[in-house]
Amino acid sequence: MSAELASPADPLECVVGRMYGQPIFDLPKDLYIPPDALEVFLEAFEGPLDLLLYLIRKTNVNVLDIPMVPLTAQYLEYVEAMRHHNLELAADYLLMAATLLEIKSRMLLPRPPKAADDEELDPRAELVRRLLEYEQVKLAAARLDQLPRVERDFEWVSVFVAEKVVERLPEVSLHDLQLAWLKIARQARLKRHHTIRREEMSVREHMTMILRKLKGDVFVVFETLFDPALGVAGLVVSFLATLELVKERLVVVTQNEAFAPIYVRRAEGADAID
Amino acid sequence: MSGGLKVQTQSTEECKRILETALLVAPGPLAVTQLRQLFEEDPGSDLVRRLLLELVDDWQGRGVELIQTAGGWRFQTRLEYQVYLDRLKQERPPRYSRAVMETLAIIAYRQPVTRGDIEDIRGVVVSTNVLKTLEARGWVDVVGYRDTPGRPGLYATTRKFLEDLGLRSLTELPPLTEIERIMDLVELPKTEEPAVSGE
Amino acid sequence: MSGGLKVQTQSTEECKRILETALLVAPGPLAVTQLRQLFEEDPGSDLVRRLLLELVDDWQGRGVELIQTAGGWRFQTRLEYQVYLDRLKQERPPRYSRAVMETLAIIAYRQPVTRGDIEDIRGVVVSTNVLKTLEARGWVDVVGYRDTPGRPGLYATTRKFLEDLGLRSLTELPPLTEIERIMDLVELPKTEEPAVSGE
Repeated sequence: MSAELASPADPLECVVGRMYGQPIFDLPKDLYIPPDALEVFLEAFEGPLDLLLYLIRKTNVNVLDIPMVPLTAQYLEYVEAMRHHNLELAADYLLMAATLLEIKSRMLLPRPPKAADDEELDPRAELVRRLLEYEQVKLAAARLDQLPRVERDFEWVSVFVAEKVVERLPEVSLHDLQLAWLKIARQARLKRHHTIRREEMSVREHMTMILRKLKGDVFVVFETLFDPALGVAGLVVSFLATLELVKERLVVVTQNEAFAPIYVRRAEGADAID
Repeated sequence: MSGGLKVQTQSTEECKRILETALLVAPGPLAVTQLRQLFEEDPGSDLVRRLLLELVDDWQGRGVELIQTAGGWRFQTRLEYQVYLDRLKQERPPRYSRAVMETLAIIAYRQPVTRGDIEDIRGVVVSTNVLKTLEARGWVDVVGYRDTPGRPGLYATTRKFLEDLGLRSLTELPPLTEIERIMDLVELPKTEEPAVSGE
Repeated sequence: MSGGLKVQTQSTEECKRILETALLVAPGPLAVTQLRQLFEEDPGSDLVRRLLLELVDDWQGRGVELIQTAGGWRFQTRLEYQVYLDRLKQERPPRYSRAVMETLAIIAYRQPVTRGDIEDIRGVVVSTNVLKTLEARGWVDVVGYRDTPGRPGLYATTRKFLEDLGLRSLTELPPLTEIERIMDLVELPKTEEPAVSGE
């Protein structure tokens, strides 16, 4: 067992100090810590494992062959110092003290000859495993902290989106329209109220066109309702549309005498004159 | 705390890059006085302004432009790109209610029709909102009034309706005969089967 | 409703401008599949990828770079510019205690882990605040419950954790290998030494 643990070590030599760029605490060569600094000193440790790791690394002993006697003694001195200064001592520290004492005593005991072959392990093995696992996490945490991190080391680009406030309007497709009519027709059939007439769409379109031309309370000369550019078929459809409008009493056609100009007017205009 | 190079040793090109970078990440517009704070040594407002104008030029023809607002300078997207950016939004497109769609279909196929006609066909009262929705969209309007008591308005579809649905004329609407054929197919079991089983 | 030009009529240069604009405004990383949705007609992933690599080149030497993170592509500032950007900040970004960072490391490297697992490894009680800090930052969350008494929550890192650290996946975390080698050495005495000492 190495007795190196008690020998003073330069704090800069310890692993803790190297990984974090600077020593956590400028530890005095002996165990004496000024009372007002003890708290600060202990705050630098994340728990008993961290403190143990510090004590081991500081003296450069082999972590795989920890000298339990001096380590336990040194650890207990820290715990005692903490108690002495009425510092709130986490239960974890006391638990570790008990563990260290137990390991130390087991190492002092002679090994039972039978069990030694198969199941008896080095009493320190579990402690070593925990220390190394913790050290691994500690180093990983330090490296994780060094990774470039948003807001600390870089920023996300976020350009303002200029938007015209446009109300999103539903889109309607011909298929939607078809489906709507399908529902209406089915409904109508079920009720048998209505027979849906099949009608030339173009006639109804021209009815609308003629009504649009008749906007306002004016008489329009009959012939002007017809656009020769539509061709014969178009003219026929326009004429049919006019007849339909008359039939549905949507327009009024007037002619004062035979061969006089024929005038067309929207039906509602008639009220005003009557 | 490496603290950046001094302004003297920074090229104006480097200053411009710093301004650009700050403006690209800023959550809001940055005033010239704020932009001057970016540098260890104040480059002065004249230089900052000059570089901002250079940046405006540099960003010509891109999807993003540097503009001056009340609060300062900021990068923002050009409106022409909104159509693309909108596609990234996962919002589902709004849909019209069944009442609106059926009313639209009736007006489209049976125009000109009064509200009463629509109600007769649908067998339910048509709410004013339904017609207002379609009028506001610019898809239907009143083209006249029927000479019956109350002189109800006659609704018809507009040119905008045709344009928005990509039609050249109403004759390009799916023919009703076809729709009814579909309907017959759909209804076949309902109407035919009882007859078959009844014989 | 002008609906953008078709891809065929869009030059690849224009496509690149659209990609760039979307990436500059996006609140998070954009995956290639999302970027393809920008266009009325899908340009295909090959073209999008090619243009992304072109954009990476285009932005060389600027304060901002286009990078690929866990969720996709994103523009972020180069580390060298942070010293300038920090001068505009009202508040410092949070610094995390060793307790927070060690807890994060355990969750990152050993996930999914319970609070008990974390306490076992660190040898101290994990305060609720530590986990709350990490959850509030959106870096860890509970992904399930271990089927043991008390059904403790299992913590894992989130995609935001990867994104905020500029990682594409957990495999890009700094490797633990060196210490694991030491751990292997530790196992050796466990099995070998008793035999030796038993002689």
